[in-house]
Amino acid sequence: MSRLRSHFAVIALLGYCSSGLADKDYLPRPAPSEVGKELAFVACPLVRDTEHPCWLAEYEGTLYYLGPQGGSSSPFIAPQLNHKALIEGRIAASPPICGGVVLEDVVASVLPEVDRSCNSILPAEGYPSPPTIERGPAPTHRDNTIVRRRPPIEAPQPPFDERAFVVQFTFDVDEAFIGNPFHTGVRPIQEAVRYALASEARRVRVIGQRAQVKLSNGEWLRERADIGERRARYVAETMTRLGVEQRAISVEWSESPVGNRREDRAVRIVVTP
Amino acid sequence: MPGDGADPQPAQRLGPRARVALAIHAIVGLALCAGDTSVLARAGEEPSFSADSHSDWWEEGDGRVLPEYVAYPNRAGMVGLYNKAGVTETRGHPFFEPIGSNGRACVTCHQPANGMSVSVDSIQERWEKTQGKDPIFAAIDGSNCPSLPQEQRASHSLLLERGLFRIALPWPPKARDGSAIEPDFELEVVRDPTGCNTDARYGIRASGEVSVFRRPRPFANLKYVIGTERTDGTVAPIDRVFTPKGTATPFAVHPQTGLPVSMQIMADARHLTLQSQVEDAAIKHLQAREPVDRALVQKIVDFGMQLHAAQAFDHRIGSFLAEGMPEALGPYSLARNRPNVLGDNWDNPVFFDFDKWRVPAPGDTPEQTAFRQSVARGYDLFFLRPFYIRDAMHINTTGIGNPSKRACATCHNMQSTGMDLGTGWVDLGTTNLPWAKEPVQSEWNPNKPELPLFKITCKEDRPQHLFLGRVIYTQDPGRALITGKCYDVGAIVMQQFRALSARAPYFSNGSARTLRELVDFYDRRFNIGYSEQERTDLANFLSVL
Amino acid sequence: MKRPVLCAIGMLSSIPAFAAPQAQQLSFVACPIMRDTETVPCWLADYEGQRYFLVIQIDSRAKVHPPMLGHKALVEGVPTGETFCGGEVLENVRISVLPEREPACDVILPATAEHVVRDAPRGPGPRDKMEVLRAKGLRPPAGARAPKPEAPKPPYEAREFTVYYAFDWQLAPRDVDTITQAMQYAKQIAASRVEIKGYRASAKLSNGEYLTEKEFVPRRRAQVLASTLAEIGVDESTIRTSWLDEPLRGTGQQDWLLRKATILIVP
Amino acid sequence: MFVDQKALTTATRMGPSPVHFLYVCMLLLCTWPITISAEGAISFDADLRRWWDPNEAGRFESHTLYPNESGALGVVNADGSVEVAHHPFFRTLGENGRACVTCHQPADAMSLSVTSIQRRWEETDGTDPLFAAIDGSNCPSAPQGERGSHSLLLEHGLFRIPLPWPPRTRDGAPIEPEFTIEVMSDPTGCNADPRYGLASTTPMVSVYRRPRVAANLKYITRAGAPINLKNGRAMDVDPETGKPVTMNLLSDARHPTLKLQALDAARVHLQAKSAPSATDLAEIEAFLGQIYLAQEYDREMHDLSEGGRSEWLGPRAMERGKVGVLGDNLSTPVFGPLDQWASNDGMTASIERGYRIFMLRPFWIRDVTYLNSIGLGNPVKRTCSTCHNNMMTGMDLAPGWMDIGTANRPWAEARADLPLFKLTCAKTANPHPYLGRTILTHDPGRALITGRCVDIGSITIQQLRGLAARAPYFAHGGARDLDEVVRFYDRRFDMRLTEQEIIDLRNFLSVL
Repeated sequence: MSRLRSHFAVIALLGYCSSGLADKDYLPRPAPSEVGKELAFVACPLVRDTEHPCWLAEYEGTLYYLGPQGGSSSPFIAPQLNHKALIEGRIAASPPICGGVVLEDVVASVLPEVDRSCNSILPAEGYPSPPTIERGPAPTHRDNTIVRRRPPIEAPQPPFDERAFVVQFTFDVDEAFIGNPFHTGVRPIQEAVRYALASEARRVRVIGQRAQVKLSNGEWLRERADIGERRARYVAETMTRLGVEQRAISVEWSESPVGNRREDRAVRIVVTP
Repeated sequence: MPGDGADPQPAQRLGPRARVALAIHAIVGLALCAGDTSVLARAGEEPSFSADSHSDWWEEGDGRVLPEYVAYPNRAGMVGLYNKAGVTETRGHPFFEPIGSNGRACVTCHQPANGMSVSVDSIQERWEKTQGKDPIFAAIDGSNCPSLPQEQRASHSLLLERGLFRIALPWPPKARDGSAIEPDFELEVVRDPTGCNTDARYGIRASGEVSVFRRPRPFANLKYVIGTERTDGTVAPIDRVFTPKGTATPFAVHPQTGLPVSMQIMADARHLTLQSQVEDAAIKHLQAREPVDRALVQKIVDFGMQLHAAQAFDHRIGSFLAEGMPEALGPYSLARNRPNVLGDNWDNPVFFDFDKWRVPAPGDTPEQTAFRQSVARGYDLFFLRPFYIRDAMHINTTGIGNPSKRACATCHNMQSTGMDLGTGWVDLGTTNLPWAKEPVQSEWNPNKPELPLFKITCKEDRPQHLFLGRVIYTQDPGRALITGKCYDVGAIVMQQFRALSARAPYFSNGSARTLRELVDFYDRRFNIGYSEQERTDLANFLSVL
Repeated sequence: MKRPVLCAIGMLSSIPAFAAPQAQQLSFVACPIMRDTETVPCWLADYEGQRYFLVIQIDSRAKVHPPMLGHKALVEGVPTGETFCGGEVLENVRISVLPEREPACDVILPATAEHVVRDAPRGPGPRDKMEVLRAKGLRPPAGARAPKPEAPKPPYEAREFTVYYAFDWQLAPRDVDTITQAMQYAKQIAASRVEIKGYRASAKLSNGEYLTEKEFVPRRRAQVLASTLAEIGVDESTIRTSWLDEPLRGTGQQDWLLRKATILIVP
Repeated sequence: MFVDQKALTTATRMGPSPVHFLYVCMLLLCTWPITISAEGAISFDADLRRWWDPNEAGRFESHTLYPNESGALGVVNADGSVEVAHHPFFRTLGENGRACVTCHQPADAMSLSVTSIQRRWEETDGTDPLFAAIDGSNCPSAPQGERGSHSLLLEHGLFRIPLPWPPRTRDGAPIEPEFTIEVMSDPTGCNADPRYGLASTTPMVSVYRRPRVAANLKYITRAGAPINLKNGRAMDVDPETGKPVTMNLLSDARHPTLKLQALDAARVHLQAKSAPSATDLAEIEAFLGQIYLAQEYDREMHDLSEGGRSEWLGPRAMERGKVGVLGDNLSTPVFGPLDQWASNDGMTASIERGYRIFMLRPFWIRDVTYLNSIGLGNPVKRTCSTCHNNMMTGMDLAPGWMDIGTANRPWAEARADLPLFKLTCAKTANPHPYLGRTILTHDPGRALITGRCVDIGSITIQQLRGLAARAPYFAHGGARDLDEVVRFYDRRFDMRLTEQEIIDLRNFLSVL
């Protein structure tokens, strides 16, 4: 550790040198006026090889910190090299992490097509690991003998009314695949299935939505035209395989974007008992 | 395990002494005098023992006589040093005497037992023996930085663990006339574990010098390095104006004669002649307070030109000096053969042929036959087996395309040494990320990075590194520290493939501890997919050169 | 199988392999594609649904050097109607490796029995023995060396040398012989002035668009050439550099002739 | 000849002795098994053959040791010694003379090693039912009886697996695939064959794969979650119980249960004209469900099931072990707590270091479908145990198919002896997350079952048990020994392992 600290000292020292040696291209601290600003941009993600890696992306000359490497159930789902990502987040007031201005409430939507120009692993460059790591690169220290399962889906109780469930997706993604947050993604499908089975639903409407987003540069980015249909078909198929009768299910979708928010990239399941 | 010549399980290794005993026993059938491991022999004669009882290490002003031929043990067998000039009196000889101010002589870092380089094994032994007082550990470059507390092992870790000396080079670089070169890129220190690039006295800002860390190269077989037997520059080893590197770079010319020189000296080809290398080493490494007398410099150069080093004995096979050995083996082969012969062809194959070793020799044990055949297969792999050479600046830029389906011998093409005949600097990836070996950054791994890391940012209007672009992270910019060119970042001049068993670790940054690790680097770098047998064969082949 | 052989040989030796057809030159920017074969790989590129054969891997002596994966290439050449290695052969092909990296250019097609490259002058392994190559007509007979050009005699005249570049390149590795000749002439006549002028150009692509070299290119061509000439022995004090900022406009025919720098040697 | 177990463990430290003789026999001859009596005495029985022929009479003992180059494998028959004469696992069920045991040999960790295959060829001159034309040759239409026609089996231990194309759902309905298949090279001739190929009346894709270990199955066939968290899709269910399964059987998870696998194997590999009876299937399932195996002695003949590691090594540990435990953590590590492996002794110290690397040494895992694609990010800095996370077996607790590049170019070694397919994905499909829409592969793996582009080249992780007994490795048999396994990962993920680390990992794998 002491040697590690001395690296930081060196970097700090370099920071004070006025030579070209350590001048960074950016000053990674948000201007007070920027704090709280919502950002949405498409960029190649970058990963930094700190002891525990952190994820970054550059937009208009500024490097932003997105979050730490996590597990598949972490709040921040890391993006993918070899893919561009739509980054959405809000500039936080906190000090910079890993050399980047901190974004909070970040969603990184991995765009499905392969883009080999996204291929940068930055060296640690003396930065410490990001804070709030749930899980390091080595095996987790948490005690696995203590069962920490998510609460089970409770058996639905009557009275059974019409109920809606929302399945979230990342941008342009039509199933729980590359970078979809599972902890919010799949569970509503299971809940809907439980509810439909328990209430012996007459009708299950599966409504696929397509959304759009206004980027920080003013441009609009729309999801692919058939995304609503694909999402709906995926959810309907999964519900069928989990035991919901196919004839009860109606698959619907919207072809034009229904909204501009992250939440609009979704499938709504409406169960009518 | 047949053919498994370099079985690295420590438990199965004999101690060096035991092996030497074995080896010498095999040559002359005599028991070994304790403490004496050097064996003397004249060409074609039975070796005999020297009477005095010195260790393998040559101290400064040692005073021993260097015989015409001498052999020293190593893990694979013995390295042989053939001094074509004959018996040399070393007392008073400028190569052997401490001609600088720090007690070092040339021989300190160019040890006969280490193929005229110096191995980590020897360095470690010296530390133990002298508690770190040996002049090899001189603060100036035998420590991670002169400003560190010198009595601590940790301050010499790069030398002790990887055999690396600090090389301080002017930044920005200077042209040969001393004028400053405007580099094509910005250099930024992003990691400085030795502290020497940011040091108040030795750092780049304070001293105008960048510190990189490199292995010393063998001071032997030098006619292959300069491309001619003449050292006065009157013979141009190269009949061309431009190097074939795809960057339209001219060959540098000899300062006196104006004739092109080989540009193969040092990892970055910064010295055009052996003389200037010797002069510079006397100042930089031996800390001579004033330039060494020209006659003495010439004496050192002349001495070096007579030295031929190669593995000369394998503990499974016996002496390579015996009749009927493959042409490439042993130091006499290097003395006998011509420099500057292009070898990636069937007219003059790089290491001649090993056909004799494809079939059992009379009286061979099965183990011996297996080893010989393994070496012959290793040579075939080197010479014939194609793979995709890819993204290597100064190789894939020479007109063979990227990638190019070729064999090892495409680049390692100089007969007898496996250097590159056409100015051997190449970015193989040994010092540039992403390929350079970096310690895993993890709480579990106690080894933290030891080498500096530089960020290179190329200027918009300058030619970039074709395969790494405009932003490059590197442990050692290599040739680019001399030329200031982006496309030279990480380009390191290939070394000769001789006496390898005597001078581990390998690569200019000492990143391959063993020959297998050297092979594994290529296997990863070019996704070759060597089988376990092929890996063994290649390591065996390299071990006998 | 006759055609591949001819083709392979035609590419690299100076023997003109094809009679000049009256076809239109194609110019396009594409990712090169490499096809592995049992021997050396061949290089292809796709344009408008058609696959073109560019060159096989040989060595640095080859007349046309292969392109590079990891980079797009500007391909200029005349389609011949012949096919080889799964692509229509382009004659007089010029391949400019574009300097910026393009990681998406990363296709290696596997070797199949369908595509065979026979009698490549240089295989993936070591070069054949000279006698073998000579027997195949791939090397000049032993001892045959081009005579050295005679030293010029006074009165000397001004002579211009033209160095050609790949698109957007500042270095001219393929034209070092021209640079050498310029240096030799300047030294032989003890030139009083060596005037270097850098140019840039646009290439007219087959789709009608113009691709223009970067703004700094003419200046850099002149500067790099000047320092190279000085390094190889031309008296630095005699060298003058200038450059034309305006790009020369391509026509879609042999536009590579416009990507150049000139060296005027004045007695 | 009986020797004391304790004496065996110290064999290497002693001079010539009966024990030493045994050791030499084990290492050099490798022909006979050793049985261990209830009292723990080891018997070295020259009469028992190492190879099990179908319909052979004899007993399958409760605990048998089979020597291999790395020591000895232990096989435990937990329900006790059985007579095999009429046992459906050991009996011919079909037309071609094979039994289940033919390709699941106890000495080869209930799989099959190339060493055994080669020896069988020598001993029977290629007439063993093992070499049956249907899948024991490169193609049934190849001239049988010639070595060259069985080269994939003889050299890489590969059996031909013909799969219908387009794929079918479990109820037989065709699935519309997201990609087209083009055969780029067909060295076995079987994909272009008029009778067996893609253009035949029953179009089939032939791929070539190693048989998997039919033991330690309680870890593999337990109940699964309803949804596969890696792709958000519903898991396959056991048709008998309606409960989801783990989907970790076979390299492509095409069968949900052992019974259905046995049924299919009887039809395809044993060429049974009629399905085995329900009793037979139940008996096979019950038998395999209680077979446990693991390496029991290391190459220096240390008893691996002694001392601190006894809960993690050897077949008895497999029998006792808990199923379904996630092991990529320090409270229930994959092969037990690291301190229980601690050793200062040459070989065992190397094994311990190997285990530490497996558990603790991170590297950049990248471009792996179903690892990087499931929310961990690409790349992710993790260790071997991230994917090999099931305690005791080192499989993936979740459905374990991933594309690590053993089958897909550019990482797959160019194998001239295997078919090469070019798969082109429809524009409307989700592309393979790291290879895009045009993929060259020797084996599309899971995608041959699902028809989905993202599944191309994904192969289910195998258990890391009994490895020393069953080289070569990977589904395509491309790694001849454990060094080559380790070095595949070293190349694939640019791990930069040192020479010593490679040796340590190999030694570690050899004792599992």
